[in-house]
Amino acid sequence: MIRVLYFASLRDRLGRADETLSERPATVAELRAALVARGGIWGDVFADGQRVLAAVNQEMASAEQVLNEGDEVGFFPPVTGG
Amino acid sequence: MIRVLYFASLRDRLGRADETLSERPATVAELRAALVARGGIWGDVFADGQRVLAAVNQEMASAEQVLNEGDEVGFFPPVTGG
Amino acid sequence: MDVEIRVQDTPLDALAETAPVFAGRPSVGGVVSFIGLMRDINHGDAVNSMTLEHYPGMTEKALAAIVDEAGRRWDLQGVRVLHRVGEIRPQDPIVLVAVASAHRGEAFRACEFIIDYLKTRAPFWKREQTADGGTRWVEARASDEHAAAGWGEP
Amino acid sequence: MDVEIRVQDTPLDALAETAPVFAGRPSVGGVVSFIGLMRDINHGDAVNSMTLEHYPGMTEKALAAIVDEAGRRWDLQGVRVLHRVGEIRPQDPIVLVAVASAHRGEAFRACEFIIDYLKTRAPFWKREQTADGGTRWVEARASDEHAAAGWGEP
Repeated sequence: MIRVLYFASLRDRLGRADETLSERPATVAELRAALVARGGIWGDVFADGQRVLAAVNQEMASAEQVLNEGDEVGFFPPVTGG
Repeated sequence: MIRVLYFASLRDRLGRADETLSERPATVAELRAALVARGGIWGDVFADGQRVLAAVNQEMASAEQVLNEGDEVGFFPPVTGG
Repeated sequence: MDVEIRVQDTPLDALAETAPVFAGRPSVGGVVSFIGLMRDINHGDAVNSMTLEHYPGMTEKALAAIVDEAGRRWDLQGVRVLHRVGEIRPQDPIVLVAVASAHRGEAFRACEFIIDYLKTRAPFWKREQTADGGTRWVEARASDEHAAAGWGEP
Repeated sequence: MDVEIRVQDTPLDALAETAPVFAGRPSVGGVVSFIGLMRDINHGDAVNSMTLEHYPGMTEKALAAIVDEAGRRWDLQGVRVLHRVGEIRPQDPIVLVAVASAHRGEAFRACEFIIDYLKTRAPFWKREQTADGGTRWVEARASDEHAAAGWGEP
């Protein structure tokens, strides 16, 4: 089981702020592929070439990062603070 | 006639804050040489190799700068503000 | 190195908040601060207000990691990083980065490093309300990526 | 570019004095400021107080020339340079350099340029009163010359 959070323009476009997945993909890249496979707006938002950043347990993560049971994964667009 | 001002450690060492010279040396370097020629502490303070800065009419000046009638020349050590 | 990091949804008094980085510390010789302010115009459009969203929990971790890295690179006596979230208006301070050091060069380097990294690594997002009543998410700027890349990998 | 330069023998409220560089200017996106503070120790000796002397008339000209040069090199909206003279005590602000710009990189460059040049070109001199009752003129530092030289000739 992993928890997935969506922020800013991603959340607006997906119409969802968070969800809990019972399946656990092996890596961030596999999670992203599973989201693309939902089709529709999910395919658009997470398609290859779309600049989506990921954090695992609140730290920036690469696509290759391995996911463990209970992990929190956040997806978001490039940041614009400061 | 030129007016000469001495600041900070130079003023303390020379025991003089300012003076008016009736003779007008042609350049800053010539003025400095005239001061060295006074001997004693003047020779020490203005000797070649002593780091003394000069301003003419309140702007930083090189040794070669030409002096004109009525100029104000300031001599001082390297600055330490800020 | 004394560090304070804060994310707040209340007004940020950037000048008053700078004082603790040096007050009562007579070994501090220089303080460099950066205040980021909301402008009333962006890409040529008048902007009435802005909403700053963040990723609670991650934000504080990301800022702490950036400040830690600055403390490894330079000899610092105090660092404060304060950031607004929620709705803000033109001229409101968005962020304060204040760095105290014995020597000014280190304070300048560290302050700019922190804001450059914050702009590309800390999970904040801005949404603008324009004068015509619309809203839009602010796009990240390539110049910010470029500035952060100039410091090399942490 | 709005410029204010001031030399004063009264206490310098460095934080409050930073406000005018951005207050009421909604096109300012970033403010970088440097505050130089008196330390209670120098070269290992406790310092009780310090007297700042300057060359009245030349000081203001020198600071104006430095700020003008910064305005030629970078796109700035406001600059304030305020400097104490007279007797000061540890923790007293000695100098404030505050720079406002639309973009932070220009504000950082200009602020550091101004303080680096001030430290080598503006006619101020510090005399320390040490804890043992003695006084001594502060020596110029080679590191300041080096920092100013890094910006090239104006």
